[in-house]
Amino acid sequence: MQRIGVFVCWCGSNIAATVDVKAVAEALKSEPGVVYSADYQYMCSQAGQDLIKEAVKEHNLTGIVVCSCSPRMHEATFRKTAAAAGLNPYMVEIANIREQCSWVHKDIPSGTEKAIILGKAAVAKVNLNTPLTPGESPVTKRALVIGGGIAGIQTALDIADAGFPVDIVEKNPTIGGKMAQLDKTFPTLDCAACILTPKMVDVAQNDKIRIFSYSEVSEIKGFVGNFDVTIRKKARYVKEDVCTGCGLCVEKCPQKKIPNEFNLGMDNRSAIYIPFAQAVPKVATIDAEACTMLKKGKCGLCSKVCTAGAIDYKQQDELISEKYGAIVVATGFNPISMEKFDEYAYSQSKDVITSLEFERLTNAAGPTAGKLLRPSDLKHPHTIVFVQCVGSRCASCAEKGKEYCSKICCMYTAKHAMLTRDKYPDTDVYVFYIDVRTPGKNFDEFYRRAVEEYGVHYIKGMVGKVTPEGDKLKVRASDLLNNKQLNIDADLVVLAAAIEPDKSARPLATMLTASMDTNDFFTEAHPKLRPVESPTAGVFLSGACQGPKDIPETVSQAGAAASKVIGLLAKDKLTGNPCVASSDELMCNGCSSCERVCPYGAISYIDKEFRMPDRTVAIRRVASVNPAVCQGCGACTVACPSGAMDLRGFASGQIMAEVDAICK
Amino acid sequence: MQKITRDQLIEKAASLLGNGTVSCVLGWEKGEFDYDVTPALFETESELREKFVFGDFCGANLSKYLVSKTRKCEGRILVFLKPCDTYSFNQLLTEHRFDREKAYVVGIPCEGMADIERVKELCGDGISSVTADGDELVVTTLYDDEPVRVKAESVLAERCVNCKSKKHVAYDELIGEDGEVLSSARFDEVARLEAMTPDERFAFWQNELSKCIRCNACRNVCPACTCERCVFDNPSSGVENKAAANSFEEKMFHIIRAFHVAGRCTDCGECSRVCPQNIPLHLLNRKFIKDIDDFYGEYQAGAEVGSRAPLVNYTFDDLEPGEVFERGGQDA
Amino acid sequence: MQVKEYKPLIVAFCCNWCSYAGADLAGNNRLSYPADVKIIRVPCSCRVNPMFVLRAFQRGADGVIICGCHPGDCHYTSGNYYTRRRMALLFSMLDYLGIERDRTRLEWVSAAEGAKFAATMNDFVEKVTALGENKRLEDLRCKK
Amino acid sequence: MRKCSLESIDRVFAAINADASLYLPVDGDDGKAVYTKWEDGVKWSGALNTVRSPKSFFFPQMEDLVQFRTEGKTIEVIDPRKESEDFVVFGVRACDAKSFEVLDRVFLVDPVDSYYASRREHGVIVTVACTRPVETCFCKTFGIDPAEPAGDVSVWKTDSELFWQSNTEKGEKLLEKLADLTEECTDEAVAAQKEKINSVMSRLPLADLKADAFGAGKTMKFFDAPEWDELSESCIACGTCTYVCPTCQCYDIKDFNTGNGVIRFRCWDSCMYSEFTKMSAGQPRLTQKERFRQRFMHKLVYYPEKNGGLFSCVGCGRCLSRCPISMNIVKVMKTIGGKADE
Repeated sequence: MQRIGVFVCWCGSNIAATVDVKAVAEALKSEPGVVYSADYQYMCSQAGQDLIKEAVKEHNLTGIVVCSCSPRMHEATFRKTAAAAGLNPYMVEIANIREQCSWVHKDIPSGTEKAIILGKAAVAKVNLNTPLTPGESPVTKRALVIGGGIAGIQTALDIADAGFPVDIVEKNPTIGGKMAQLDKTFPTLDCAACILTPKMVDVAQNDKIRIFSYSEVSEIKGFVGNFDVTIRKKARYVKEDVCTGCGLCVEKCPQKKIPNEFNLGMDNRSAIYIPFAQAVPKVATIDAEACTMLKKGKCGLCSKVCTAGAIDYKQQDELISEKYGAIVVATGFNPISMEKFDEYAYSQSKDVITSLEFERLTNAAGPTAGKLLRPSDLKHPHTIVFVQCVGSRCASCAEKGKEYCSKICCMYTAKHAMLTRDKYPDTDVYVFYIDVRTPGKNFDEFYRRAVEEYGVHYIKGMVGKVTPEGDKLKVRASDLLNNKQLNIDADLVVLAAAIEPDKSARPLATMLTASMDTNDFFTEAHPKLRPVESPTAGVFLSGACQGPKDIPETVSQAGAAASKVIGLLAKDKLTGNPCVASSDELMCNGCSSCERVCPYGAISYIDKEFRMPDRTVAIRRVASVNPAVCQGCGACTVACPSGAMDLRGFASGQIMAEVDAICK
Repeated sequence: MQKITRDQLIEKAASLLGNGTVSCVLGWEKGEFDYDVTPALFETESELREKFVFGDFCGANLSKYLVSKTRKCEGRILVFLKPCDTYSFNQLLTEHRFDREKAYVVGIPCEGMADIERVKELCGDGISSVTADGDELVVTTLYDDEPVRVKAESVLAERCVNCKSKKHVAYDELIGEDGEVLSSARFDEVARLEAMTPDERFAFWQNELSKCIRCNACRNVCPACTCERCVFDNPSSGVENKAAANSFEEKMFHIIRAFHVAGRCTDCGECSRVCPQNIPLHLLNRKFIKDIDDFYGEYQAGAEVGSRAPLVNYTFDDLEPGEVFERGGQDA
Repeated sequence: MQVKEYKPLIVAFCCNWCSYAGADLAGNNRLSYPADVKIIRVPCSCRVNPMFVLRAFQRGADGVIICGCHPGDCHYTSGNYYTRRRMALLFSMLDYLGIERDRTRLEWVSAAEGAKFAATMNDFVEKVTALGENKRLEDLRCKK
Repeated sequence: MRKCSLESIDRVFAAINADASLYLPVDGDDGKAVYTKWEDGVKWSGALNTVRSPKSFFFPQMEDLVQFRTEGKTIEVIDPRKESEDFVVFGVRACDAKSFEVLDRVFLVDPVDSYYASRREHGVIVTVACTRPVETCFCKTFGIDPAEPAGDVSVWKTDSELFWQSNTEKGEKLLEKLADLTEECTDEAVAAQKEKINSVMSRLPLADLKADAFGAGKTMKFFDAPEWDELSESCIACGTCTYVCPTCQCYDIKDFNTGNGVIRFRCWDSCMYSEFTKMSAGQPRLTQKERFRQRFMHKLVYYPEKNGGLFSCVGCGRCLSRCPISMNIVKVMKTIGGKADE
């Protein structure tokens, strides 16, 4: 049986004017468990707190009920008071008789009556309270960044800058991501490589940063501060530490007909390749699917020409296990496939291209060495039609595209149009749009320049059909503002394809037990207040994996994610919230209902041996809650059919006791 | 009349026992009469030949037995499952209630099972024998000299009249041909109740639930009720009770029972089959199923292993409880 | 003899982060609502077990209202979505058993919506008062 | 012996009901007979028997024993019993009538269960001889004659008449009240009726079932029989058999916290439940096999041992027709009894 002290606060006249505080104290005195009851003008004042402390000592109190203002106001205060008096701080309950009583009710009898009932509910709850102690867990001071695009690079650099070691896992042979494929960047038009490659070099040279390129995360266990991650380093058949990146092997490789991913298949590469000149790490990789030596055991030319002796045809995938305190997801995006948009003739004509392909066509390191030439006949195009929102904002065609706005297309199309007009003034450029969206610093000015200074024809309306005819592309479109149909004979059509999260994100989310939205973008812990954190503690979001983003936004989010990681890694120990769920293993069925509703992935399952009531021994699957990860929402407690799952501090018994007290 | 015979099943079971694929067989054992069939575990071929039975009264859903029997038996258990039973089987797997590898499912077709109560209604009390003959049952009683013939379909159990599927959703092998998912009228009765006035609904359920003797047959037979310890047996759950003290506790038990299996209930109908008081318990479960289908899109528990039950799932634009009421029906 | 005015007993479950704060804000702004409403603080609306709702009716409540963060604003990201499904089904089942619809409600009240909290409570109390005493889900043993 | 015409039955019922509540089997909306309070227009069911046994008239499924009311820190103890009203249960069959003897031997021996005793005192049992036994009947196994039912008053029904015979003082009083509605008669028609019933009884499928193998002193013979394993295999541990059984008499005593005090009540319990008689150290029977065995051993061995050989099964057949998985005492007797003789 508890020994409970009740402390009724007047809050000056805030409570005392509408609630007869003496009557409340008197009434609660006769509640079961209550051994002491008092009222005081300002319970939260030093004198009030002293009153509580003295009463705890004098009456050997095991629990405290404070009838006062909202617990959101002073629960923490009175918990500290209790702790100072030697009581467990979680033995304190607050009856909110100010905000939810004296301030909203006018007459004293009903206010007093309600205050007594709220007090009784708090007493009933404290009777069932148990001392709670927050758990502690150590923090591994190393971060993992998954994805080596600009988001991952920036996050890694910022974390390393703060002195913590970081590993980047990149599935491609080089870091750099999408930004490495871009030509210029809006709205300042500086060259992407000029601003990105120095950062890539910084990463390579930073002794706090390790790059696992051509690698994937294959398993994640553990929780915030203590992740155990297995990284699969795929065999590239080239010893990374030996290869000098001289490129001789690439030159000599006889197998040269492999579509070059870096240039989106618009030219070819060899079976052994370095994606681009500034690749980091600048190490060759053998494409096992294409290499004659690996496939048929004949050739071996690269090995012969490699003076460093870096080629190793027997190389195997390597599994690396590492512990991390924090994980940053920076898996980025991809343009969606255009196969469902055949009205634009993407599959029929080489001269219908996506905007990313356009980037490569205008990039000095691209397949045309930066000259804007049509892919079909390498002629200079004179009429170019840009189509906006291909697959974006498809509210009514969700099965084809995406319902959301891809956000970056308006700006890069303005950039493409402007650059085309700048370099090739003889070119007519049309842009078909639904809306032009330019929120961002200097964005609208940029777009206006494209229209006003560069004479790009912006037409509000959608392109209905593109038909290849001879060496022209017949573009049928509507001009909504002038309400007329347009027929344009274009040389090149550029589609602003919607972007979607990288395909690797979904399986990664499963491994991380991080939540995703229906579009496979990672969900943030709070859309406004915690935008760079996943609801899964210790998992942070950087860049377009969370939603479509341009480079400035990506970089700022990357920095924000890094600062959150740094904040976490700076701690030696994590103190948990003791009000977490826990499962009674004897009652647990292992049905997984709780796991499915847990937004934090705090629940896992273990096979445990039980002595069953019938004297047999059975191995049963039971839920186990990681208190370091659980945030205490209680979703699992209701999902659990057997009632094995309960929430400390808000136990079913406690809540029902409150219900009973209120209703009696 | 079932399309497959006892002998076919015995042959199958005997061969699987013989070649060591399984170590025992979960099936049905004949009783004192022609209709009181008991689920049983058979370990040898001779046991099978002596006691195994299959026919129009093998309604019992054997899937739930796998939870306890797989813990007990060393080897693999052969279990004969009718199409509707396979849904329960999958649902149990979804909830990790036993190891799939420990069960060897032989799917058997089902033409619908007879309800002995309906037979008695049509043929009178004092049944001395019931045998199948084509699509008829031949019934003899203690009081009629001539046997009575009734169409098998006229004595089908309610759940079989409204059969939802003749398709097996899980099996290691099938005997006979697999059927299709059917469109049934199983929600008609729920809709009829929904169309009543609240007073009528209240009176209906007050009357039905007052019959409850809290024998727990509905719970204990239910393949979705496999809790190691039920909240109603657990003094610390706050709802524990052994008998209903009044109409509140009657409702409480049945609401919570149905709610705990909502989204997990495959509508196998065992609860209503076993209720000694003939309470139409399936109408509570079906109400949840119907609501889930209406509110969140059609969902058949057990159709797929691992599917996410509607109550542990959500979409951003689910109906609000208030909107549910706006959709129609009468309020009190 | 004067007939005693009927006062309903209302149990309100409020999530700590939005609705409980909304109720506090109603207090800060002195927006009154009947004292018949008694609030129980829960971390999230998804902590509310249907058993609690039935328990309240058993013990003599005439109405039960659950308040949580607006969809999309849940402090725990998804708790209120589960609440919404659970309560939609529970309330529909109660309705199916002939229990008056206006005795149960689920409402989204943010921390900024003090006015909505007070208005919701006023409206709910009015509706429950109109229904009168809860007879269909009562446990006579718990009556005084 | 007295008789009345079947047509006058409603007047007879009205006369009985005039100063004691009359309960009798009435067909419910699902066609199943259930004991219902008689009122004008209520029709006596033609069914052989009710789904639930009449034991609840004397031993209700739930009854309050004592109430504690708390006010602050004080406790008031209240006896919730109200003096039981007189009542008549009409239409009880021979098997169920016998069940009262079984229950009496439990509740009316020292210490007397005053709750049960008071109801027994106030209740009058009118039995009716069976006319159409069914395949699940096996009362003869336990020496019960369905043509000669016990009770305060025994009634035989023919096609057109009812014959009344009182067996006790209470029964005598009841028949006195019906003197105007009945007339004195010989027992010829009844004798013919008895013969008819007995000829049907001999044709029943369970007519040959014998309980001879069981009874007092057989504990060691059956307790370790290996057949229990197999028999209990399919039991789903529900309480259906116990709750429809006219002789099962186990109950649990529990407290219900009303918020203003505690109501201490008792309610039926079932030895088939895993939580049955659970104590701080656990329950005495840990496996379903043990619990299953307990129920049948109690009916067939333990109870007779303590009660002069009286079995605590009356062969009403309710569990045969109601068990969800059709496992029942007949199957147990045949399996265990037969095997143990070998």
